[in-house]
Amino acid sequence: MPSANTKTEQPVKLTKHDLFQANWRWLWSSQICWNYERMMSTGYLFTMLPTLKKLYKNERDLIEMMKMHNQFFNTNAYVGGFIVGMDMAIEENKGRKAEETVAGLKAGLMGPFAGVGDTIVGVILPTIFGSIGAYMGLKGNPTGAILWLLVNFTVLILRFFLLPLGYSQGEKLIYAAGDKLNRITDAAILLGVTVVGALIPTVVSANVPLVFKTGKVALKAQTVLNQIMPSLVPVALVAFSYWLLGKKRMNSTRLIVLVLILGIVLGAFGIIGKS
Amino acid sequence: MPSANTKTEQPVKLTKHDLFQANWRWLWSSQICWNYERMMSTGYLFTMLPTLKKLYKNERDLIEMMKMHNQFFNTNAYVGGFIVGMDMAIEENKGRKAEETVAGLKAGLMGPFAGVGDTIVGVILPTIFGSIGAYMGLKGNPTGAILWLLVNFTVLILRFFLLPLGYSQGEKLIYAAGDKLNRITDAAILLGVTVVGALIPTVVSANVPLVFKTGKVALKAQTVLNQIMPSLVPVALVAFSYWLLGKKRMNSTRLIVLVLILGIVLGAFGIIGKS
Amino acid sequence: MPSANTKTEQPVKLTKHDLFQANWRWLWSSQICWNYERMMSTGYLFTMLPTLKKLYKNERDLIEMMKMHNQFFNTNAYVGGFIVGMDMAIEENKGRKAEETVAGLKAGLMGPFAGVGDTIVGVILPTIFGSIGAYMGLKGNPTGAILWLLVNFTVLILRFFLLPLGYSQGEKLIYAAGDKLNRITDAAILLGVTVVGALIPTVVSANVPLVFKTGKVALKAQTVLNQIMPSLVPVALVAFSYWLLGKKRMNSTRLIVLVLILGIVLGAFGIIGKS
Amino acid sequence: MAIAWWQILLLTMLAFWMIIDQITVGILANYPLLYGFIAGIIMGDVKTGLVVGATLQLMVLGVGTYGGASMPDFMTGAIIGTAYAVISGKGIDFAIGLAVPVGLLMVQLDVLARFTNTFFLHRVDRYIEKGDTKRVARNIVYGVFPWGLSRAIPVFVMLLVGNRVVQKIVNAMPEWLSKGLTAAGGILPVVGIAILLRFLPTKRFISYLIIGFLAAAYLKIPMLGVALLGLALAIIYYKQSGHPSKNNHDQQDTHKGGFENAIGEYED
Amino acid sequence: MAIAWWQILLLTMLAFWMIIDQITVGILANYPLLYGFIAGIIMGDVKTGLVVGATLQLMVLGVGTYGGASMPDFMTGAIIGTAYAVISGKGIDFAIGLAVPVGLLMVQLDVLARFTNTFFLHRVDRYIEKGDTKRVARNIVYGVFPWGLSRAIPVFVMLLVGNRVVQKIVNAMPEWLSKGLTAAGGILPVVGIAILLRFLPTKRFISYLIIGFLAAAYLKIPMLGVALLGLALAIIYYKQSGHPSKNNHDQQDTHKGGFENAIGEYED
Amino acid sequence: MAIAWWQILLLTMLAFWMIIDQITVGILANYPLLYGFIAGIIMGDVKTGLVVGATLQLMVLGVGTYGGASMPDFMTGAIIGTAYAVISGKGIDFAIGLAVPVGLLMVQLDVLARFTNTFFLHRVDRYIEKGDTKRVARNIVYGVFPWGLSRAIPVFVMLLVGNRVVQKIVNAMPEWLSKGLTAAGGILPVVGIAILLRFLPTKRFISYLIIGFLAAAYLKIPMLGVALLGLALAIIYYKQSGHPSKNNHDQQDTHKGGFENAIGEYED
Ligand SMILES: OC[C@H]1O[C@H](O)[C@@H](O)[C@@H](O)[C@@H]1O
Ligand SMILES: OC[C@H]1O[C@H](O)[C@@H](O)[C@@H](O)[C@@H]1O
Ligand SMILES: OC[C@H]1O[C@H](O)[C@@H](O)[C@@H](O)[C@@H]1O
Repeated sequence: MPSANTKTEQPVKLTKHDLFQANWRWLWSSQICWNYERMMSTGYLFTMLPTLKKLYKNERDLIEMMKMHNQFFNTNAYVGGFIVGMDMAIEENKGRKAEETVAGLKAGLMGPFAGVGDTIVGVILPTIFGSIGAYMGLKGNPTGAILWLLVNFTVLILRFFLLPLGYSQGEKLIYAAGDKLNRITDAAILLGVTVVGALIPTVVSANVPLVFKTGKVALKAQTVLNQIMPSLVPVALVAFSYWLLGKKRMNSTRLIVLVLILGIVLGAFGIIGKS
Repeated sequence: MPSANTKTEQPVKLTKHDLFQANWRWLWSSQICWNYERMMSTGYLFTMLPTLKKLYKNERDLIEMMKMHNQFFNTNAYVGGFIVGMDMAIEENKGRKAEETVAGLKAGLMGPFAGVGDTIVGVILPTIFGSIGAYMGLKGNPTGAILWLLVNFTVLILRFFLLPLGYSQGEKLIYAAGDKLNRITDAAILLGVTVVGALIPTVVSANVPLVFKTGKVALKAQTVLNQIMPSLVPVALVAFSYWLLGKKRMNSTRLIVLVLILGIVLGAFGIIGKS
Repeated sequence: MPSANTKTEQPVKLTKHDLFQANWRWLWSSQICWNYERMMSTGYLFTMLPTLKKLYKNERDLIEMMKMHNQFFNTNAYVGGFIVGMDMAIEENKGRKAEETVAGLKAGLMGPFAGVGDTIVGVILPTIFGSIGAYMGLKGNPTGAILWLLVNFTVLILRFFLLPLGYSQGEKLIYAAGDKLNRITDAAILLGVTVVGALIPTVVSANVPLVFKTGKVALKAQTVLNQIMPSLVPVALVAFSYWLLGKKRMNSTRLIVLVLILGIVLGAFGIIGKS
Repeated sequence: MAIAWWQILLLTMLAFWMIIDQITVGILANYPLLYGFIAGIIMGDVKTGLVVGATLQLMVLGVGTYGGASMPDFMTGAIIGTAYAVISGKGIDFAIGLAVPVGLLMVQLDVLARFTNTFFLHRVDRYIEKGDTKRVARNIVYGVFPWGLSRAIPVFVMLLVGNRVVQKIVNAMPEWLSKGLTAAGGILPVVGIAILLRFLPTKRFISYLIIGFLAAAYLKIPMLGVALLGLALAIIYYKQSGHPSKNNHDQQDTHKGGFENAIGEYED
Repeated sequence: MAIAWWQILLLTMLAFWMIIDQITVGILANYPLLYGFIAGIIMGDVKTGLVVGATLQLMVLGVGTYGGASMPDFMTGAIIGTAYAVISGKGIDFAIGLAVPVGLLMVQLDVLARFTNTFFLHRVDRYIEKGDTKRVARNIVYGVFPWGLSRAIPVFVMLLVGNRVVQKIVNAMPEWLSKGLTAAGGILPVVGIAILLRFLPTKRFISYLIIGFLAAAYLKIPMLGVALLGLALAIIYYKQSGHPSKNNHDQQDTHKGGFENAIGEYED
Repeated sequence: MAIAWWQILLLTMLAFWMIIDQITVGILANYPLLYGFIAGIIMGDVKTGLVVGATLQLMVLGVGTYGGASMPDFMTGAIIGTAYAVISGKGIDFAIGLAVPVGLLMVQLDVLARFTNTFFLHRVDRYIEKGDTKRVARNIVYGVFPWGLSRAIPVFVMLLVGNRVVQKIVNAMPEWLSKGLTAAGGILPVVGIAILLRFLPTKRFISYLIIGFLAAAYLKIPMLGVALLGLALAIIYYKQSGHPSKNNHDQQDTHKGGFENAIGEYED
């Protein structure tokens, strides 16, 4: 892709203040208008708004880029600033020409960052400090809770370094061979997919509490399912939802209603339980 | 391999009926003349016979192809129909020119299909339904046995879809780049080899029940062997048999006699036991 | 690399006796002047000395090659003879032209051979025969000890086959495509690195025995660390040492003193313990 | 003890802030322990707040809102539970018995809030078309209200009507419904994962999905371990997708390739 | 109770069908439970048949005839065991005590049948040379007799001579022999695996053999898990063995390559 | 029983040989069991020697001197322990109680010996420059003295002064020091591993470092298993780093490539 290396000299340069402002906006807005249809699209748009206004003086360009940035986006808010940073570096250097590259980058990286970010922020940190804090809290001792507050403050401060880091990485990548960005994105996706694969049995908790009895011998449905494969029900549910999402009239809003109803009905009849 | 893309227009076309007939024959004949020398070669030949007669009007061609199809072949009968289907598609389109391709395909796929098929049909299904059925049967309840019969009927019906599936896949592959078939075969072999690697410790059961005593301290031979590697004896036996099969005057018939004698002798002396 | 295939006909040929002599010297000298600065460099040089004198009649060549062979070298002495053998084959055929190749080969292979050799000779063999011998020894029975002596003699004899093996492999590689040697070295390094990765949690034993108490509820520091990752302390220590070794004024001598002091201090205060 | 008006006010504000905090700065995040702690301070009984919060915390360790799925709202549960435990003096078990069903019922309001914001999204679309960046920004910020009120209103009402009414409502919940809601809560993360998989090039990397699954389901490797494995595989992938001839040569200065590198130039 | 002649006939036919079923339609397959069930029906005591079959079934769960290796013939065991348990009225333990050694001894006849068919194979070879497709077909079908008779004859004889004689023969078997046969049964699958490995390009894929072994032997991953792992690795291999430049581009619609996609067109 | 002068002499020689054996022929290697055995023979009480050696052996199973790290010198410990157990007649526990601290203290002398040899290294450097191969060789061999004496002298002295003095010194060691030395012994292998990692192209193969770590730390696969895994991965790497088109063709004789095989000719 030879065009990838063609740098158009744009007079407009982003300053440190621009980066900080983006960081600040990302912090407060990324999920503020979260919705099932496009999840964090508005948050991303809100974050980029000042940058867009600065870079695209032509109104048509501005509108098109706003549209692009209001497409489906969803990632872990704690680490997503990195993607914004990369995006800013690329747009600063290549302007609207980079529209497709940026769309691809966002679509490619959001999943991996969600997987890894959710794991660290949603699983690892709370598991550690939550267990310390809860152990102490059960005795009425607030030390653990206060420690946790301090950790959360520290994490908050650390979040301010991710966007500039993304920005500087993005700058480097622009000068790198055109296909390096793709390879990095691919590698990141690979990591993300691996983590998502592990999320299925970890995060979804469902078993089949049915028990069949013949005389004294009882046969637990879950035991038979486990003989086939561990976490078979979660896998089946994910596969079913994935397949449904590919159907024409299905979208995330409808899917969530459907899964909710399904869960309540199957749960009420005792066919599915939380493991 | 440019020749792979050269399609010779052959007027003879295989019909749905031909596919069904092959399926039927494969079902009844695949192992009917099974023997240690070439295992399922005759079964394969019998299955292909009507197709061969239809395709090769020239008697020399017919004889050569019959010879080729009577070479060593062994796979899991439940899933092997798929290979027959691919073969039929290729021979229909390329005729005798495909002789070598077909021989390679058969040799390449029989192992993987054996590994995967034996696992599903020989290990997984009986483990599940066998345990359900046996649990119920111990109580004199025939439900599990009847359920199992129904499952077996279902599997029997499903087997009728595999050969046509193989046929349609085979047709697609003919038009694909010549090396795609090789890559698929390779990938299938890889899968098969992985499964066979796992079969060794799973299916071969042998340990060394010898115990050495010095005063009160007893040392179990198997404990020491386990410290080296789990399933060391099965691995050693497989390696030994594999090596033997490479010897000039050794064949499968002799090997089985040898292993039988070895097992009886070592077992009688208490050197090897079933774990 | 066409030059790799250019064999300079050198009149000097190494004899079986030369190989045996090298083996003998390697056996006795490889670690005899071991030191923290270059570890087994002198041992390697001493081993190669007769060969060098035979191959390099020109004094300058001899001195340069002695210098090269007195660079840092460290591997497992039991299996390191293989590397010497390969080296001898290459130097015999290419002379001083191979200086860089040999230096690369030595640097590349010493690690993997250390990892694999230490595992077999330092972990597996003593675990097996040590446990047999110790069990018997505890009862005052010398059989196990004597068995172990015999095993060690056998190992000693086997060591005499490794150098000639390396030599013949080295000879083959010279005629192979130039990049095969690199690929083999790389593959060997890969294996070595994998083993080293496993050595970290296996060989380094350190935990944090601190216990925090709040009323009756006690929280073990190690439990929290384990929730993050198993073997976290060993990993952190290795990473720290690795990083230190990259510092300008740090060398292995200083590092060992530092780790010694660190261990004594942290151990004395009960912060780190042997797990 | 009767609850004071300023306590109702503070707890309602805490509830409003609770969901905003989660989706922004993450100081109290979605951790029941911390809300029990703060509610305890407001109610003047830190210990009760901590114990209630800690108990609920242990029920949701590692539970999160992955991919937009809702989690049991034990944060609201901790606020209500602590408040009524202190008011009624009926102790921890009473608080937990109240907090858990409240938390489960609140899930429905989380879903509602996430629905409602779609309204603002479509307004944003309209103003983008007009190039009206101000109104674009403003409508995005409006999202704060569905979020905040979805927690503030129920907490305010529950504190106002008194625990007896709350408990009646909660007790009226039939067993099949609570079983159903529990099951639904267990499988809801499925949606987020399925959406993620749709937006990732899953088919292309299906192998790694399987490997991740095997690692967690069969080998019980915890998340960080799987992430490390994924990292290792990602690096291998990255190196291999580069120039094939490269593997052998980078960092190997001693090896000076001629012929092969010449070929390597045209590759990849 | 004495056995009726039609019962002997039916059980003999069942034994004949038993091996044919296994190698063709697989309705009763090689599952002792089902043969115990049918034999029970024939003998007019379903319950005994089921218990005998179930007991034997649990001994061979997941045991199969991989790569042409023989398995303990507990199917015949189930038939004989059920028949004599009903006739003698000596109960389940007696039946099992008879069925197990019978099943082990019958292994030798399975081996014999598999040997015998070589005879027909060589006749087929001859008729191929002559182009006589009819006789080719006919001789293949003849294989049905060695198979079927290898089971039918011994069952017929055993039912005819009476259980006392059968038991005497069985009891005469010395301990070393039964130990030896058991050990031999344990290691026989080795042959099938070795043959498979000879016909697979094992050396080329030795890595995956090791990986499969490690997964099963060290990590105790069950077969389906290993097959999933193999599938993941196979897909990776398939994608990588394509043209190397491909990895980066397929399915990435946002990325519009020029030169590389032009090449990519011919691939996959 | 009093120790004879020839016993002191023999044990001192054994101590000298002990470290030389380890770094050369490895007959007694670094195995306390064998030194206890030999010391027992010298002291005329094989059984005591064996038990002392065996006890110490069990404490260091699989412990080695990886990458130049020192291990507890329980070989010297076994010699001293056995000698004094026999002399004093105080039994095994006394011997172990003496051997363990002695072994830990001796670590410092191992470190010293490894330092000292640097002196000869620099002399070797000088003589290389002069091309004086004789002196090069001689100075390398001198390394035998720091090694041997580092064990021989302390053993000689300890046997000479008598066990009461030795024990006093040992007892004088405060608890913090013994705890500290134990901890230091546990983490010393870190140095060797770090040096190894510095000399390996670790960054390039970092993925495999992680994989090896995961296998051992998370999955508890023993060393040989990890080595097998590494072997499998190394073979895959080796095959892949060849020309990419190769994978599909080698060893597939049935497939007669034209163009690709022509290229393939130069490979492997
Ligand atoms: O999973 C990624 C991301 O999805 C949604 O946006 C929310 O559920 C977040 O909490 C989560 O981090
Ligand atoms: O292993 C493949 C295949 O080998 C032989 O043909 C028989 O043992 C079959 O039962 C088996 O499925
Ligand atoms: O680790 C490789 C190697 O390092 C040093 O040379 C010594 O500790 C040896 O015992 C060891 O084998």
